[in-house]
Amino acid sequence: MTVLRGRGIAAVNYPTGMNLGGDPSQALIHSTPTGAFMIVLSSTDLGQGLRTVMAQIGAETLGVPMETVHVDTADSDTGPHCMGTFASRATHRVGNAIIEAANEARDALLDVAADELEAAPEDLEPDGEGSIRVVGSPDRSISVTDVALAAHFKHGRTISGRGMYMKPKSDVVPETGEMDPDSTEAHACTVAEVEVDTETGRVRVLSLRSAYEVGRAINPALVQGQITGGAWMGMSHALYETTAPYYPAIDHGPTDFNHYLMPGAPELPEISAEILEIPSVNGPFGMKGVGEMTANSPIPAIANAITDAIGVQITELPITPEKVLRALAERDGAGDAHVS
Amino acid sequence: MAANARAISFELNGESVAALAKPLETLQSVLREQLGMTGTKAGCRQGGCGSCTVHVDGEPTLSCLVPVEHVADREVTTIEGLGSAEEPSPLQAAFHEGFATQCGFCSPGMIAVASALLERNPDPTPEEIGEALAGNVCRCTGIAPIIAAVEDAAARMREGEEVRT
Amino acid sequence: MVQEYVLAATPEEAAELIAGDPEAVVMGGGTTLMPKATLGELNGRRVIGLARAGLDYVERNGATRIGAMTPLRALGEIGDVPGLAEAARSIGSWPLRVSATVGGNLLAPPPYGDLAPVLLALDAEIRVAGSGGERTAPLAEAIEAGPAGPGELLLEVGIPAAAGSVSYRRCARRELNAPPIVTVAVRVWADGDEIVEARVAIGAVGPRPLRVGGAEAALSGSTGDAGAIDAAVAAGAAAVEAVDDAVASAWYRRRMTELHLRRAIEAAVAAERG
Amino acid sequence: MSAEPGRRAGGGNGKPFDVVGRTHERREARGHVTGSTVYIDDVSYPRMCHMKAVRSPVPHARVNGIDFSEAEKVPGYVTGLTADDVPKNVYTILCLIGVEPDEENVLAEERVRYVGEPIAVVVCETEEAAFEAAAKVKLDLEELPAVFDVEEALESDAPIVTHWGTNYFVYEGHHCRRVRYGDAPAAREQADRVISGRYQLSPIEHAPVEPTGCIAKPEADGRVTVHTNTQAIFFSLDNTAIILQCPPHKLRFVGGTVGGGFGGKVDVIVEPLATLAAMKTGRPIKYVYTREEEMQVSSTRSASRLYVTDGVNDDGTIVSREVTTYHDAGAYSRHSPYGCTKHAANAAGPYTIPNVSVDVHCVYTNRTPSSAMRGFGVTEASFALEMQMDRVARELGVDPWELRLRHAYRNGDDRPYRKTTEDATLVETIQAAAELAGVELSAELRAMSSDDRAGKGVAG
Repeated sequence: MTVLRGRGIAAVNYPTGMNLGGDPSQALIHSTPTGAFMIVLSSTDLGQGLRTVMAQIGAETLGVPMETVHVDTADSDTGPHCMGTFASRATHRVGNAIIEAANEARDALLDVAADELEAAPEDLEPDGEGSIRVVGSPDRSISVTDVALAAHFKHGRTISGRGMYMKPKSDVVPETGEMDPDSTEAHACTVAEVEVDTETGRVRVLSLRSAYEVGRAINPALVQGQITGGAWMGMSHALYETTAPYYPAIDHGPTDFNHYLMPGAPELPEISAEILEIPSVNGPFGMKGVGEMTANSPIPAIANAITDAIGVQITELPITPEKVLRALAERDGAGDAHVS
Repeated sequence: MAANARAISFELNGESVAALAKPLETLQSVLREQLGMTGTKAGCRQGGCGSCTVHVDGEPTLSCLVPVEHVADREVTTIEGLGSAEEPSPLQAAFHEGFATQCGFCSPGMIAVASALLERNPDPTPEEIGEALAGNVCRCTGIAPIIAAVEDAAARMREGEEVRT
Repeated sequence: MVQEYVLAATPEEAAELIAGDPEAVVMGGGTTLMPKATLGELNGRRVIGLARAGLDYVERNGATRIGAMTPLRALGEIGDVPGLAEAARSIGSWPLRVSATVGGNLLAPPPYGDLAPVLLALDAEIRVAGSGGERTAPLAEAIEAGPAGPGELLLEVGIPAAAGSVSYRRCARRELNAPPIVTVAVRVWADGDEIVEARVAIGAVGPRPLRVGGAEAALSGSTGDAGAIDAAVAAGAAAVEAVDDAVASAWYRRRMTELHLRRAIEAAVAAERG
Repeated sequence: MSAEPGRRAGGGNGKPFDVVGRTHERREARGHVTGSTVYIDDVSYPRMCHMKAVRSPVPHARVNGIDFSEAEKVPGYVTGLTADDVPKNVYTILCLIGVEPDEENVLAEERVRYVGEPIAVVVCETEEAAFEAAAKVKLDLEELPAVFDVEEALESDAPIVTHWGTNYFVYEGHHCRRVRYGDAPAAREQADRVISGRYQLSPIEHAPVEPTGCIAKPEADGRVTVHTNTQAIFFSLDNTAIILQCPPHKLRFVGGTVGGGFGGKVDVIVEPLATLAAMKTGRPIKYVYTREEEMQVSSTRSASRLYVTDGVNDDGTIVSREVTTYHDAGAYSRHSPYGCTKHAANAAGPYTIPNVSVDVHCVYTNRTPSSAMRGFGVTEASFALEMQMDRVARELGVDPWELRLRHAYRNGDDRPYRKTTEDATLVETIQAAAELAGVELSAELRAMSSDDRAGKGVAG
């Protein structure tokens, strides 16, 4: 048995958001009578952690404890419009909308607190722990709950805010392709190491080491979750997945998880990542969309590592053991052949 | 309910239950549709994703492949019987705190298999955990966080044992 | 909806029910049939179940007798029948092996049915109940004819005490829980340097598992030398009718058949030499 | 539209509270691990019926007849729907943002164009009855020649998939989406050498563990509540209202908890038919894909084919890049017109190359329609271009790190789509990856930055 080793790299960009038809999302925020904050959206959580991240952005902007901020998602009767969760856009669009809504709600909160504390609103600040205090006078403060109660039952005011973020539509100039297709771009660079068994054609991915530039990791564990899951999915796309194993023929399409192959635990490579944070100009707290990109750089990095190992490029996905064996045969028969 | 339905009784999460089942109705269907135990998921109904795994007499079992007649008078444990939000099992706590769940659809099945593993092997290697979970599909996490969570849960359970003894 | 699900309480009752209703669907562990039931494909059918028929047993008495309803999970615990536990554990996942049975695996359409090559290499026999009573047949013959016909019930697999050394190899795209591309089982027994006899069985490549007589003949009487192994591999490669499916093409299956057959023979010979 | 500048740009307001930037537990995790999170499959109503589709077994055929007579005999049969029942049966999902023409049949009319295309649906009291009834609907199909390859589909004698006579989507009068920057053919002519590659992706499946589905429930006030695992609530609601030609305020869509999406749950396939059946029968209707439907009928990622031709000088400079992409939309375009535009923008890669020409053909074939999938448009470009960069590096004998770092786009650079870059960070990302992987870059490469394009850059 001969095992060849190879290393490959790939560097990619990934746009945040989209340009078609305008790309808006809205958020509404209001306080309950006792000072909990409801963020109402029609956005969806696919498992990436949208609700958690939106609560963080809301709590940070309002200046109230995270646990008093609730996120209600995806009821068209109550939630304002959102284009949807795709195109690595949700955190960027909805996060910006929440910042706007939270600023308005916070102004209302401070206005009422100012009346209660007999101070000017601009002299007040939330302490992040459930109270509003007068800057420089730590003994003069009032709880958010008391402010909310006063707003509801004494002042007849709502503590609420409306937020909207829209990337205006960018029509493409048909002759030149001039357009503004996104809001910002995240980046990734992956270094893959592989072993190729020249008798079976099997590729073993030993490691995927990547740097991801994400603007700002609003919740580092959730970003890491996208990275680990994305690296696995990218590896899966590179080596295993297809709905048409005999493309372009449509025969023998898999219909179950046994035949739609994805790597399992024994196939897992060592996955390590460095998260860089260089704030974007327009993302909430500088963030960039990271959800989709994490699956992209592993694919060409693995393909390039296979080339490094066997000396010939295989340029059709997925790179199956059969394609590896055929490429090796062609290489040995026809020199440094390009095999697809 | 059709005339040829039959009453089947079994023990579910420690309590006796009875269900009127259609012939060859799956345990999965009886749990979800009749008994309201919707923690047992239906990801493929082909035996291929593991999201419907429950314990039958302590063995991890794909409830989409088992006619409910086969569990008559036997003990069935679902995710609801393995712990609760108030009192999560060490596995549930480890999955929660270790970010081993994203969309969450595979989690009940993963935890069902992992708990059967830890009952038999309190200190499994990552390879043994991976082998036990080979029939459970997760599309979100990349598997590694799940294996780490099972290791973490095993450690918590061993520490718990030490405290008690 | 299924018309009726009848669970036989004894092997005799099962055989009687099946013989009395050849139209009925016979169900073992359910891993193949339950997804069909879910899709309504058994609607209106009468289903005879074997789960309570007393066919879940492993008896040891020199020979090993395994009831057709023995789950693969239990087979995976049998440590001293060479290759058997290894083959059983290579199939599916742990929860699947709790439901999947020996009989079901022997009757499963390819590429499933990983037990057959090992059982063939071990000279297994099957016992079948039919309208004319019980019969016993070598597995190799039974596979040619179809292990259990309409109205018949597969009762048991018998494995004689096996001489020699066994090597089992399973090639799949993924290490665990993946459909096989090829499954190979080889048994050789030697007297000194000479291989007295050999069994070579291949599964998952084509329409049915098979014993390769030409390969066995090439090895028998040889010293397991390179020439004999080359001849055996060539015979094996010639015998298989490789098919395309979602995980491998016929081309790749043939390549892997040659490779894994060679490796299995080499391993069995090496093991027999100690 | 936005708050006053300064109160939102780049970071909330005032001083930070450290809520952002710190790990917090996933809010749903407790529900996920205890099995108490409610997904759409966990919603149930009394008298709920089940819907299943009757699908084409062949890739291209004329539909001459649909016969429900045997299906109607299945115990528990409630009703069946065909194209005649769908108020606006021909539509295109991106019509909401002005994409034309309408071309996808909600239920097939005179032709089916891919294996699995729905021709009718049946509604029954139980799910297994619905499966049986669907299997018993008899189809009279006359098979037609089919085309599965993107380039064959563009040949003059290819079977035509669309109803307008060509197998490509038209972008403002052009047969493909184009990007033109500089003069790539001329630059290639002048270049020391030309390096080309062909790159092919496979169609792949999202494979979320939770299948696509919905439950439509008629309410007493005449509205319909739809529990759905769509990734986009209003997008699904509005498209459903268009297909059903009903006022959108009659619909309420509820969801938000999705068991994995990856782009597969933005297609608006199940909701219109379930809602229509709920309106017709007055009963709650559940329509959930089987795993087989998920694998073989739901949209795939496009099987894109890319041809990349670079004009390269011996000093290691890429002076031109020409990309021709054949994006396999399958039988209907769905999100492909948008994906091709996104692809066109990114088809030269994250590199500054002075002359770029991109043609992206959105091609119809008799394959399962492709649509959005995690990264679509860009994944294809990244795969092809990063293999191409290695090909260039190998042919020139240049270090692949150096080739990428030298060409990585900088702040102040124009992208081929004529947008000036203001927050590039690729150089820093590559440098960080090299360090993580233990690769020693030269001092010159380490000194590079996204702001080092002297004389051109905007201040960092």
